[in-house]
Amino acid sequence: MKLVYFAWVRERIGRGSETIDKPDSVVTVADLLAWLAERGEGYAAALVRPEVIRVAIDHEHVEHDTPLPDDCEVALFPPMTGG
Amino acid sequence: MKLVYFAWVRERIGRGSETIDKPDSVVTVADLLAWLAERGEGYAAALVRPEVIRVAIDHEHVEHDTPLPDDCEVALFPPMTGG
Amino acid sequence: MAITPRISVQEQDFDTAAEIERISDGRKDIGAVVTFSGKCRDEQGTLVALELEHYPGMAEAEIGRIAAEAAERWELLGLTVIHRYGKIPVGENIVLVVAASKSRAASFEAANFLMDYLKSRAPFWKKEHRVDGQDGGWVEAKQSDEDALAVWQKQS
Amino acid sequence: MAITPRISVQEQDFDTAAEIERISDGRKDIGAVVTFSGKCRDEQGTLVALELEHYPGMAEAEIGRIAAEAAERWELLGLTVIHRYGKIPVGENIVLVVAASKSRAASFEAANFLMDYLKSRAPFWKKEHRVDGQDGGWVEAKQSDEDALAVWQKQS
Repeated sequence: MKLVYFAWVRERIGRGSETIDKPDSVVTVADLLAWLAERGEGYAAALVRPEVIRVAIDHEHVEHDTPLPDDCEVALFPPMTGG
Repeated sequence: MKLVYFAWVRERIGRGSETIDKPDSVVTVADLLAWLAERGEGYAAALVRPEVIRVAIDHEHVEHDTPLPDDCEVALFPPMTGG
Repeated sequence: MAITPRISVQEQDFDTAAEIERISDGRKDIGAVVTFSGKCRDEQGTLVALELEHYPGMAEAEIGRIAAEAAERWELLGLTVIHRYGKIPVGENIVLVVAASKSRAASFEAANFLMDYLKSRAPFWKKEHRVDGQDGGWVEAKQSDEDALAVWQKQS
Repeated sequence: MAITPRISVQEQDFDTAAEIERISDGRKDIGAVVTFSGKCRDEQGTLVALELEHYPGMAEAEIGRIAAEAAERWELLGLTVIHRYGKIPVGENIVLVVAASKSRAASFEAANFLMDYLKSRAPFWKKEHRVDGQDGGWVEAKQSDEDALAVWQKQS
């Protein structure tokens, strides 16, 4: 599963993207955020308030209770400030 | 008193402007419209439905019950269709 | 303090890009610019042009009053209104509003307000020139334009 | 049938006049063109530029979805959305929406809707470059932008 990060989520985690082997216990987007937060200081800092993190699966916005497909690109980022 | 006419009011009356001596009996805009309508066929055709005629005194929109100042420019025209 | 709007009533066409430049060039405080261009449109393939008659003097004065009211109601950093008169072929510009402000709501609302007021209060009248050479007559005012005005008047 | 919007996510500046031309040139059915230009604005004389980060691929896709929804909701004759990314100096353009329609309400509402949605749903993030060289940090999302979105969602 490919993960991509933007803005301060990217800065805190310290990289723009990575590929992970998703454990079977991770079913939804919320599970993924909780699992990632345990991976180190940068991840913990990025995901300390998971409720503000916006998530897209394969370029589409999703809610945190969305189940993760097996093979997909998951993007994590702060609320958008374009326009 | 100077009178100016626009659009189909101008076309029906047959002229764009004229100067009149306002009789003392003509006090308001409505009086003026009624008095003008008696001046001939063109005027009668232009003013047959006085309620649709818009009026401006010295370049400002006014209602039909507005008293006419002694010396002014009165404009009569149909509802506007600019923009 | 409310800005001084730029008003022009003119026969020649205008340059929308130049008008946007004129309002925003070199400024750092403008975050939003909204333009509205009203064009001469052919309803059913029957129209060649519109002839716009206007009341010289009052046209400028009335647009000036409407623009000044917009500048009072919204925090604008720039406002331009240009209205053409004369014979305007199908496809050409009739009217332009450019509103600039810090953030988007003021520009959108002011431009919308301006157009609603111009339609029903600015002393211009449209006559149709038809493809078949016949007199197309004067365009009739729409009740919907009066209704649009009433909405703003209720809000004021 | 709804029109196909023109979408561009690009680093270079855009030419508003050229985009208006592209939408309306040679057409006789367009009566109204509304443009919205969003510009990089300096809040307190402290800003040099904004750095716009975006999510390549999703930016185009999301703007495309928003534009398609606008084209469904209003009778548009043309719709263009351009959003820049990269370092954008104060005073320069960030975003452009051009909406063309028969009469004015559709263009105004569609452009307004587009901007509200772009602000809260298009994957772009602004970082400040300050005059004093210090890291200005990421611009925070505004609750007011979310609220603007909620109004449209209630209407749908």
